[in-house]
Amino acid sequence: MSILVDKDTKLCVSGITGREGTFHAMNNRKYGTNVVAGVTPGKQGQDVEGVPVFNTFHKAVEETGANTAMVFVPPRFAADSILEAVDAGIKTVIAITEGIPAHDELRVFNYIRNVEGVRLIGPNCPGVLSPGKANVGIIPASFFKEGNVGVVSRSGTLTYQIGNELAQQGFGNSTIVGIGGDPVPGSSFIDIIALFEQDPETELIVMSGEIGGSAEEEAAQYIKENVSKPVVGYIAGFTAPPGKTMGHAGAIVSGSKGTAQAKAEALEAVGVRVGRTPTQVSEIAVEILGG
Amino acid sequence: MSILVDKDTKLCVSGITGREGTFHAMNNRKYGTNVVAGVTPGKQGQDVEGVPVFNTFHKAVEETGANTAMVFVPPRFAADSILEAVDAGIKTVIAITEGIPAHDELRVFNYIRNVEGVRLIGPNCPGVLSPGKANVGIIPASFFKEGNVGVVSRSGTLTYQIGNELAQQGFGNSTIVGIGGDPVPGSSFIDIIALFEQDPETELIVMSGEIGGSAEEEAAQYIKENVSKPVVGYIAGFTAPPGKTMGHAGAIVSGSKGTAQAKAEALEAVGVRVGRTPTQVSEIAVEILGG
Amino acid sequence: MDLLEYQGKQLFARHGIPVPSGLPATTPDDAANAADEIGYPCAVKAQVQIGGRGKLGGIKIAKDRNEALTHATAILGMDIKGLTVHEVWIEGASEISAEYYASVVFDRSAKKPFFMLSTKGGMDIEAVAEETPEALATLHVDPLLGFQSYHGRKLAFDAGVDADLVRPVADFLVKLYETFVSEDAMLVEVNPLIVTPERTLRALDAKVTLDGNAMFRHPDNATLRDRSAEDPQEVMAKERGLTYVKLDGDIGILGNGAGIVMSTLDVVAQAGGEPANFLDAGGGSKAESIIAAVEVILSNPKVKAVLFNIFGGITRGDEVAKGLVEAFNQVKPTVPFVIRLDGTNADEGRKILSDANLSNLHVEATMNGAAERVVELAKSQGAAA
Amino acid sequence: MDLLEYQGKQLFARHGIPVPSGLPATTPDDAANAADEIGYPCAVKAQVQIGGRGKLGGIKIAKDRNEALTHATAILGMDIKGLTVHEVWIEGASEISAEYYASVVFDRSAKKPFFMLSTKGGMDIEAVAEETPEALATLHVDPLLGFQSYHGRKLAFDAGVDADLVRPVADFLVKLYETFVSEDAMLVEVNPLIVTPERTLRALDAKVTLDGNAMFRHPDNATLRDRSAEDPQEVMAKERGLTYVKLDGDIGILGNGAGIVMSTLDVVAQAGGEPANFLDAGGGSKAESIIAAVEVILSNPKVKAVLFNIFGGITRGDEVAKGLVEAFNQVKPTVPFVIRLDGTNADEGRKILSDANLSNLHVEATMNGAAERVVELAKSQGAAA
Repeated sequence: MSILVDKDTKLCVSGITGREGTFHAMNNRKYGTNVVAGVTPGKQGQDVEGVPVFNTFHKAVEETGANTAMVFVPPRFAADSILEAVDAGIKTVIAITEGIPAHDELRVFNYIRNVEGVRLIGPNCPGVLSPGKANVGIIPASFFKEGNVGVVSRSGTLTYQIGNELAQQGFGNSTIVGIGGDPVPGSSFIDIIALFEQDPETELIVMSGEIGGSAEEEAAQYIKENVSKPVVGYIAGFTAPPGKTMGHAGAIVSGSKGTAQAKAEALEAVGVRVGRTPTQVSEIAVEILGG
Repeated sequence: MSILVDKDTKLCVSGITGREGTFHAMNNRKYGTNVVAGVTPGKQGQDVEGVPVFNTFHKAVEETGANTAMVFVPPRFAADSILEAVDAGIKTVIAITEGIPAHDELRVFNYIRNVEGVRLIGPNCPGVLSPGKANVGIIPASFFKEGNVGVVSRSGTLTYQIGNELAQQGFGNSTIVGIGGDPVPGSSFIDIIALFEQDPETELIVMSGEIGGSAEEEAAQYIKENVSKPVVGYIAGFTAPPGKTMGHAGAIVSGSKGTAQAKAEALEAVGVRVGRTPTQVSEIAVEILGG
Repeated sequence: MDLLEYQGKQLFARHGIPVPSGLPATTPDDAANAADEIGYPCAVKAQVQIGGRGKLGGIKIAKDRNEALTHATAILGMDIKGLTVHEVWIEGASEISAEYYASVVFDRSAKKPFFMLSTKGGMDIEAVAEETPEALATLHVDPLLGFQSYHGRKLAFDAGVDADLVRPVADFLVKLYETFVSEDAMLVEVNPLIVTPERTLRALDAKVTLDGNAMFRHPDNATLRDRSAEDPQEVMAKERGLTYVKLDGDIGILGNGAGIVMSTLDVVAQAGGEPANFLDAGGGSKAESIIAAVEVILSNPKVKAVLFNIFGGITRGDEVAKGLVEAFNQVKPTVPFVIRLDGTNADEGRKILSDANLSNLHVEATMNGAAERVVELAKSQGAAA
Repeated sequence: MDLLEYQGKQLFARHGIPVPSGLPATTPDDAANAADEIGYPCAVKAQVQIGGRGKLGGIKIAKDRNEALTHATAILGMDIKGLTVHEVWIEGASEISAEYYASVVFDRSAKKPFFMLSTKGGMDIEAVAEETPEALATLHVDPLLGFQSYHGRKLAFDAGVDADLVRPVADFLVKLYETFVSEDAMLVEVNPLIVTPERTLRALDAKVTLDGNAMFRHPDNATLRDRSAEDPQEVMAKERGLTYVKLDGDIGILGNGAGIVMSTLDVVAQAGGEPANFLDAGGGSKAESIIAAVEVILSNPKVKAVLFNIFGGITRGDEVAKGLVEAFNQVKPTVPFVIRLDGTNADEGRKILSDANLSNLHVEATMNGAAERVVELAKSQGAAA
């Protein structure tokens, strides 16, 4: 097993006819993901290397049974595309787009939290990879193999870095989930950790956080109360100066709360071991699971 | 037992310091309803014949444990008052106010349908009476006594008429619910019938509908699939000319659907006997329950 | 409140919905002057809230001032399905290459705004729904989320709108929704929504129903009137805060609450009578409104007998009785009245009536009994008349 | 994007929030002319996005033109906590009978807008929260439902606002929320929100942070700038589409993605080095942006060594390598570079680098190894310098 994406995934890509959209959709298909459709308004009837394009998500779902969406459209159209996918009945929406206005994210999130069974990953995230099963997004899949470590991370490249460190120690991954670093992510650490807790294949959970916000502190509380599997943490941004924006909107230190130190302490207080470098994370994993 | 209001009701009245608000709040209290608080912004610290007044619903709930709200404020303030009551944690809101803008009702309804456990009765309704237990609203309680017939009606005075006909046949009522005739009622026939179905005291359900909309047709479908107790129907408006507004916004006949005839037929098709006059309703009740 | 076509178009224009330019007129001369200003050819359109006016001669094209004058003279004052034309709307004639249909209504069942879009415009939408359902696209909008871009695209694609018009139609629908929400409308309908030879969109007709309960937010709209639909009795009732609908029969009806009035109409009809009106005196009816109601009911010369059916909740029986006594004193009705009085303070009310000892007033104990009595009285009056 | 006080006030004024009238000025003469226009007494206020400017001499009251000139001369160009004052704002002095505090921020955790209102204005709100929490009222707003009247009343009553001001404060908060939403703000803060002796409200200060991602909806706002906070390197980076933050150390850092850059800073610090900057070249970094990034990093004269840490996803290692080779050709750096290249097309990238045979470029296999190497190189450079 794995979480979110697997062999049952039927992917519909919004923005498939764009340059990046085509590239990554084809890349995902090459990996083995079942890419069944694309959506680009006005281009119904065309296809992208054999993947049929539809005007609307509704039509795509009707014709192909798509159950997962990847959103790759420019930021000003992304919120609309996510809502369209949800309205069309898609339950797993993975939004890669970076730079969506925060108020758009706020509206999308507060709307879909009332829609039964829908899960949004991202926006501004690298996607979800279940090695050997399916890759939805831009994670460079060739560096990862099947295994028992679940990874959830706010940062894209840091995800690869940590995944790679684990791989060098011989670990594979059940699923790697980038939840994105935006102010209002569709899924939080807690949401994904809860899925890993339920996933029989996952034996160790690695969470990679960063400065800003309080998602890591909330995750610590959740882990204490609900998680039986071992969790290893990593926090980026010990050296970041307070009050400076670091690219991710999420990476703003506000007062004492939100610092890397506070987050690491919150996790350690509930028994989560926190690596100080990506390499240390993999070393801790060896200690927990054996080499 | 009974539904919606009973001896556990702790009522907070919004608009209690208005003339009508005071009159009916005191009337309800005289009947035995536990009126614990009132809300009028700026009048905290005052009392209305011993009932303490608060600035906000939140304060009223905090201080008195109010669990039910009656909204009696003018139409332009009513939607806000309903939302405030819900935000303060009140689960049963009974809105008497007539003349609330339809778009306000639309927003209120679509908001509270996502708030767990909240039930709105009305607006533009006479309220809810559980004879012998509690009266919340403007139903003239002295005409009704405890018993086993549950009544739900879109129209206020028609509710009294039908309740009175039943009383003359010796029947009492578990609860009498006026759901109101506005375009977007907080509770539908279906919602109330479902409660009566679960209520051990109710042995017969009387529903009184009228022309316009499709609430009665939907109720018929629901009854067929979900209701084991006998239901007697009544529909007003056989003589109403099509296309004319009859006071209630609900009473607009649109095409063939929504006529009294169509509604009566829909109910009869699922085995609900429909009285052609209020008197007939009580006669049918006698046949079903025995005189 | 139903708006006239031109009032609806003015509302549309406020929200950026393209409409032909035009001017209203209430006399043939004003119409001809308006036509001069608009230019020729122009359409002279009867302003009545009823479908099918075109076929009945309510819309004519004028090529010059003379024709504008002739058409306006013919149309002003004409009767269209019972409505008198008091105003015409003069607008530039539009060239039409396609006719669409678009509307937003209040769906009571789903409790959401409901959109309809069709590429078969210019005809009855119910017929379209029946005959070519594939040309009719529909969807609901969550009122908290509002109208999203994809809603517009989906409607346009589903209805089969021409590819070049998908985006303009979607933009049009955004504005239609904005009008619906910000004007507190219960219905906005554009039929036909035309496509011009230049491939632009234009609302050639406008049907708008506003929510009377929301008029406090729209003082401008509150002043709009549709004189064509104004029955003198209904105007009189409205001014007095009563809900009155004129019907064809001879038995005047009054009750407190729409439901009980409708039920009373039914019971009177079952007893073989024909109601002359629907009159809801409302909850809490006071003496003054009872007097006003009696005046309104009796202003209809067809009325041969009157039935009051009161079951008091907020309404107090003694207040109704006082009002009725006072009305008898002031109006001195010549037709018989039947009253059935129940509910709050009914005993006091019945005592007031019995003390007043009014001739021609009959008190009945039940609704059915009162209905039978009033039918009987109306019939005997009819025989007498 | 953080706005200056006066930019925030202009935004407020657009939404009907009462602010003192004022004028911005960049020279003492302009300031004096502005003061003449505003009238005396007036306040001369340094425009920098940092708290406590009053205590540091950044706000002065002028009684006449002479004083205005003197104060503006003193304030313009002054350094306030590392920020240079390029502009002053001249506004009419306000009489104050009470100071409140009001703000709306984005709550990431609840994922809803969050309101704070306090009757203890004019001081640090965190101190209020700690010392007199009963004077601080807070609540969340559902962004789909929007700000309701009761929200305003509840905040005002809970914060203990004077009875006569409950309604005005609630109205003020409505406008504050409208500003927050319609301007796509991440924060709007008014401290102090003053009560004048005439019992009216006025925003005496304004702190507004706008969402850079939403600027396409606000072309007017996109032109606003805060020159006081502009570091020349940061301006240069911004113009080239790079996210760059200057730090105090001597090791230039570049990575692809904010997370890996932050992690790189940490690893360098752990290896005993001091980063000179944060630079995120972003996903999909192309050759041109690598060249631009090298220029930005090296424009900081403190930099003694540079570390590139790349783990390619969208970013392709060959593109990064090509960019770096080209940058070496164009910029001819005199400080050593360390690069760690992994991920997509990393092998191709490493081949390009090795073929180019650049002196002063060190390729490392791991992030930790690269960090140690660059620290060592910076230290040896330091000794050499």
